[in-house]
Amino acid sequence: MLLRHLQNVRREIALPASKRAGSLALRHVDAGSCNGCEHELAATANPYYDLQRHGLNIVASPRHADVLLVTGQITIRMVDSLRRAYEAMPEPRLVVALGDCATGCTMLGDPRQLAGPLEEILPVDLRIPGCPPAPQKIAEELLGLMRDMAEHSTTRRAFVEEAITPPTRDVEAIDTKGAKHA
Amino acid sequence: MPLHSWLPRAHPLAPAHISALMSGVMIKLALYGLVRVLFDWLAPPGLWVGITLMAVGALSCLGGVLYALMQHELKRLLAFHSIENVGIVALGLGASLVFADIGQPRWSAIAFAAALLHALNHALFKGLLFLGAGAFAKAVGGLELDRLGGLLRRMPWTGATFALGAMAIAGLPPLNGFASEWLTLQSLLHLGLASQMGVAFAGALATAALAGTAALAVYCFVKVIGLVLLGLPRRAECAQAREVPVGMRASMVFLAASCVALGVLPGLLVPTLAALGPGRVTLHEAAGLNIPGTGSLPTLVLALALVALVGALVRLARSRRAAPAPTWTCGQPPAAGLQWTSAGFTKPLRLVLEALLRPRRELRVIASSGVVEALAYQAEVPHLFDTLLYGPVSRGALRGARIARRVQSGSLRTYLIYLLALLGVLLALARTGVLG
Amino acid sequence: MTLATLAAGVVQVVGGVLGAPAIVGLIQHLKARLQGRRGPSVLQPYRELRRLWGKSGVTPEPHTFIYTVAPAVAAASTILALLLLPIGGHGPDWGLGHDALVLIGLLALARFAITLAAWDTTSGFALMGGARDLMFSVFVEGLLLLVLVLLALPLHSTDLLSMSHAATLPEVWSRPAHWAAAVAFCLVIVAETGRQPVDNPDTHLELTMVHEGPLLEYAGRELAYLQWSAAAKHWIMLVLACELVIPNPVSFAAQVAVLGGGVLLLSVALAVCETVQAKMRVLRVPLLLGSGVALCLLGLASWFAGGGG
Amino acid sequence: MPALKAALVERVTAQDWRAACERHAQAGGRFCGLFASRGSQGLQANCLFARSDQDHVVCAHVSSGAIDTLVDLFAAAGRDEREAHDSYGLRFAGHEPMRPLLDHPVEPEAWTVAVHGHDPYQVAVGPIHAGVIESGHFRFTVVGERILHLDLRMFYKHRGLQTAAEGRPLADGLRYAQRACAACAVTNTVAYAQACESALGLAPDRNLRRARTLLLELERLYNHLNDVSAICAGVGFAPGAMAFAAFKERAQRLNQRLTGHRFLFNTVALAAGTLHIGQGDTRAAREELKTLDEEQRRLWRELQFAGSVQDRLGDVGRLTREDAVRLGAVGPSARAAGVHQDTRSESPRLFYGEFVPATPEYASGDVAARLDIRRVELAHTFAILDELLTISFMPGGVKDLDAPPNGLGVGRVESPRGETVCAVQTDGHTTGRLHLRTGSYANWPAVAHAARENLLPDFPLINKSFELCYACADR
Repeated sequence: MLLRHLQNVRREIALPASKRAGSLALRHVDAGSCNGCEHELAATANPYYDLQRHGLNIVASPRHADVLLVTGQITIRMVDSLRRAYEAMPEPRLVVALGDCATGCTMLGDPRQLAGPLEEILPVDLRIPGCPPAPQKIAEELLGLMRDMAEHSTTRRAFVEEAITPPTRDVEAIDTKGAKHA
Repeated sequence: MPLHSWLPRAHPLAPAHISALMSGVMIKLALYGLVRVLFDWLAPPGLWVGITLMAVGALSCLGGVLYALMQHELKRLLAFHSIENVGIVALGLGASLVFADIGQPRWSAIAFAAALLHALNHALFKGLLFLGAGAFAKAVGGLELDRLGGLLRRMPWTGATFALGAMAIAGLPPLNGFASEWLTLQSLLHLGLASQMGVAFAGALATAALAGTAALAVYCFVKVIGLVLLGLPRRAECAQAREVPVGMRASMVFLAASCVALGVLPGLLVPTLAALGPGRVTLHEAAGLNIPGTGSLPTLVLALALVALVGALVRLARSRRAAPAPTWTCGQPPAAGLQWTSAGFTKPLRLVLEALLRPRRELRVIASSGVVEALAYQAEVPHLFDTLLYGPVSRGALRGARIARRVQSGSLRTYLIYLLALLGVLLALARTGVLG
Repeated sequence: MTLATLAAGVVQVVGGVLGAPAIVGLIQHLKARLQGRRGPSVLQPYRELRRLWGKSGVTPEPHTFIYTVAPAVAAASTILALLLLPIGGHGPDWGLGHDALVLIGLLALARFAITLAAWDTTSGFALMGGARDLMFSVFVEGLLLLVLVLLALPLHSTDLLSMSHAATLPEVWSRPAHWAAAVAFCLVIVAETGRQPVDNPDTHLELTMVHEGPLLEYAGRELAYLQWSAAAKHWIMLVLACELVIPNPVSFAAQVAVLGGGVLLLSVALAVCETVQAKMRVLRVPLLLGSGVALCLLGLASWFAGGGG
Repeated sequence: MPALKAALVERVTAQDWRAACERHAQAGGRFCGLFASRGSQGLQANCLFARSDQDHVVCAHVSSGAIDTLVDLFAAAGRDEREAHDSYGLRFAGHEPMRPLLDHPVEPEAWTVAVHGHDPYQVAVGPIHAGVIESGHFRFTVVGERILHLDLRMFYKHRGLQTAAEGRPLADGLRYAQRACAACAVTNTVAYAQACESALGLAPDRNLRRARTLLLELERLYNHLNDVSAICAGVGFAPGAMAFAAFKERAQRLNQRLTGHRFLFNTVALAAGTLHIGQGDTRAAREELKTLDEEQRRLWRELQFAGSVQDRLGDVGRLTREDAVRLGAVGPSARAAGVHQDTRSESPRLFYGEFVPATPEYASGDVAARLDIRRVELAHTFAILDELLTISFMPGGVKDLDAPPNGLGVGRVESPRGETVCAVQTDGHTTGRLHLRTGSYANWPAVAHAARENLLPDFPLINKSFELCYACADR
């Protein structure tokens, strides 16, 4: 009965097969979002979008990931963890800013608690705007990223680049930066 | 098994090389006595003796490894493994007797050879492990498992040979423990194929017990290697540990080499051992073990293939590596307080076997004014034979009459009944075997 | 060496080394379909392996050579285990023999290497998964040996080739002992391949992991080894089921056909089973396996009741 | 349904603070949060009590920087006091040890409960979790699989929204309240709007009350569907998870059609209504909700008969009624433990009529009960929505309440996770202090308590059965 219901759901939605499936492993970090981007990112797994059919998977460890998906305004309490996640990833590694907060369009909050926009902390390769971006939009953008990586393997941050040391800044400096943005 | 209680207590007290001797020789002396009595003087001793020996063996190998798993002190843990291994030897000897009785002299000889080979192997790897333990004790002081760690980097020789010994005792291919356990398992398995129902049941149960024992031994030595050799040092002495002198290292390397040699070439020894057995059967001599009725164990090829493949795969995987980064801990800075303890690693099993092991645990909340200040946790796995058998007896000697009330109240009783019932079942099985 | 043996060797290598990921892909795809999704293609695991092959490794701290060697040991022992498998009742002698216990020993070695690597990096989640895996293995190995006893009964041999031959005997299905072994072996398959209800291969939650836990610290090619090994374990278990448990025709070609069909069918069964069942509580799993032990003993009793001895 | 009254403010001295709070509790007041604020005369401690007829606020000026603790009277005050201590430097005499909440010291001793003994060690999870989960840190003290104690470290997502709102026009505050959490955006903004309106002596008219009720129930609908999906995923039952995820998607698409936003953003305004839904749209929405309701009812039967699912739920993560009351748990989790409280039944500013709180079949307080309460509440929500959507929606407004503006307003709204309390101190037409205590904030201690003595692999399930937001607890 439940399975039959799901078969009906599948037939109703009738998603087309993925034209050019590939393989891309995503790791999500919530650096201070309002939970909206998380809900929409999780929604990309439901039968209406089924991101998995393109070979896009959310993985359990940054060690397994190609892409770091960052959501939210970067808070001072999350900035170190965010850097650790990036450092834990094998190369090549990309950073995607998901949603208006992460892309730096919204700075709402107490500047003393925020560490500044994502691009000042990690090199951002793709920005997905929206508050929050719709699942369809997320799916399209990530799919585009995967195809770009497959087509121009040169645009990958290549092996040869030695381990990227993220810019180190102390908390005081971040505070004043944050204040400017607010 | 029930008479072993002195062993785990004696081992930690004795110095390492004495321990090595104790497990290597003293236990073997007892076994020698047993073999003499059963195979020479009483021969043929009858089916029930073989079955009983197997029952005792199964009980002591499962019990030994189970309690070994719960230990916190390295030498005590190794001592419990001696009980386990003697149990395995007893299983082999028992199987040999049973085979002799049901008219399969060939398998009787193989089982006998298996038992002797395992006894020899045990002397080698247990000696190696005790020497290693001694080296660690010398380097860092204590052998509390939860207070060691990270010693493989500081003591590469001792560490590597100790790890090898652990692999051998855990019965992993291509080392000697695997060869003798394979032989023993094959004999028990073929006992399970016997045409007498009682014998077949005994064989099948013993096979399952030994398989479980082998898996438990792997579990246990993953824990031991992990706690002692790997991870971060858990106290300052471990971080500054020094490798032991060459003499000690040499003896360990020698024992380790013997473990490898006997693992790779057991076939050179097994026919000789089999010829010593009751049937005086001669087996075909080869590097590996090629026994009809099995798929054969070509130890040499297996070992070579493993080494070659591992080497090739490691080479292939040697790609560029990202910059060193601490172990991923969900974005937290790594901290020593997060290292696992011995009890933690074995907890899943302890929870599963709660009814059997009867761990005692207690959690107290220390709170005043509505804020929880601290919690206090206490737990231990009592040694059933101590608490159920020797405890009451010694207490009984002191307190006479009160013991009757003790035994009647509470859970002790149920467990005595379980043990008695188990014994009864085994005896019944043996009887049906006799009749069948 | 006969033609059949040669062909069996080819299937061993090609099916095991190259075909195994397709089983995982098929299960993944079917599960997605059953869940109302379109799902990834059957070939997805290959794409993932290729992606991992192109990635760099990582250097966790602390680690020793054990971390580096463990994936290779796991993959190597899995490869050797592949070569022991009978295919259609045949199998070339690679010099490794065809012993059932050697196969189990090799799988134990792989497990040992992976769980030991968990201690090496001190990753708590790896240890958690490792501890659970080892706990299950105690019961799985006991059960597996009992199944082997039952399967070895007809021809009195633990040689996988003769056990496979026993499955071609005409009276195989009329023996309750064989039925008991078949059911118990299903439990072994589920436990060994890390499928629901024993383990949830799709989980992203570290706290609930069993088999995925020890993989968390690996990246790049080493991770590819481990993922391949996990896939190859599916192949090993399913081939064993087809060769030893499913009644087989006598001719080699027909047996290979049964093997192919059987692997497909069992993959479908695994996918369906995993979809309709929730994961079990971790501590209930030994109970499940224990019921398999009881079943095996009943099977053994039935063997004697039927005068099979 | 109580009559509409503005909150009653009682100002006491620091010495009388504790006695006054005790008096309120004895008079039947339900403790609903405590917060510090900085007024013209220095630090001020404020404690909120809900009574059946009216909200009460006890305010005390703190001149010495310290005030008596309430933590032994109300365990739920513990977190509030820690936050007040960290963000305002207010000290609480008798609250020992005062563990930091906002501050994140490195040493675990500083913020976790010490567990003495040989075997226990800690397992740390987060702040970055595997999967798509918000950031928060769980420090389990365990022996192997068994959880002895759980310490939560939150505020990783603390964006300082409350302090950022200070000094800005009252209408601006809506943005901050909305941004606190997307999944509770309507609840938070309605609570904020109610607080402001209460402080200004205004009351919503019928249209506005209807519109806000509709939005709140739409929010509850997609959240509850999401929670069911999450619980199914927690036990590894993918078909259930996917089916309910699809329902949630449909509910969110309905939100989009009715209000132009999947999360109902920017639908609540201060002292005014913006929602305009014509007859045709309401009819279509009713139809859609009807089919959704029928389908989800059918699937509930499936869930109840799926033995392997039910097997996982019983007796896991149990929260007793006493603990729920003591820890100040609210919402579905408290009702699943047998606490008969739902703010919807005491919301004169909304359109709930004679609402009766839902009760589960067995108020056993475990995961099974928390799943079941959602089934019951979903039925209520569908019924309320159906009723509301029979007529079209016109923008509403406010009318004057015959109470003078008193500078402090309280709004209480039932969110999908429990009672959200918003207190606003006005400073003319700007915000003086915004305090938002959401249902999630109140429930987190209950999660930590319910996790005790359970197995580690069951924790994700327990956590998901509460399904709290981190964002609205951290703000």
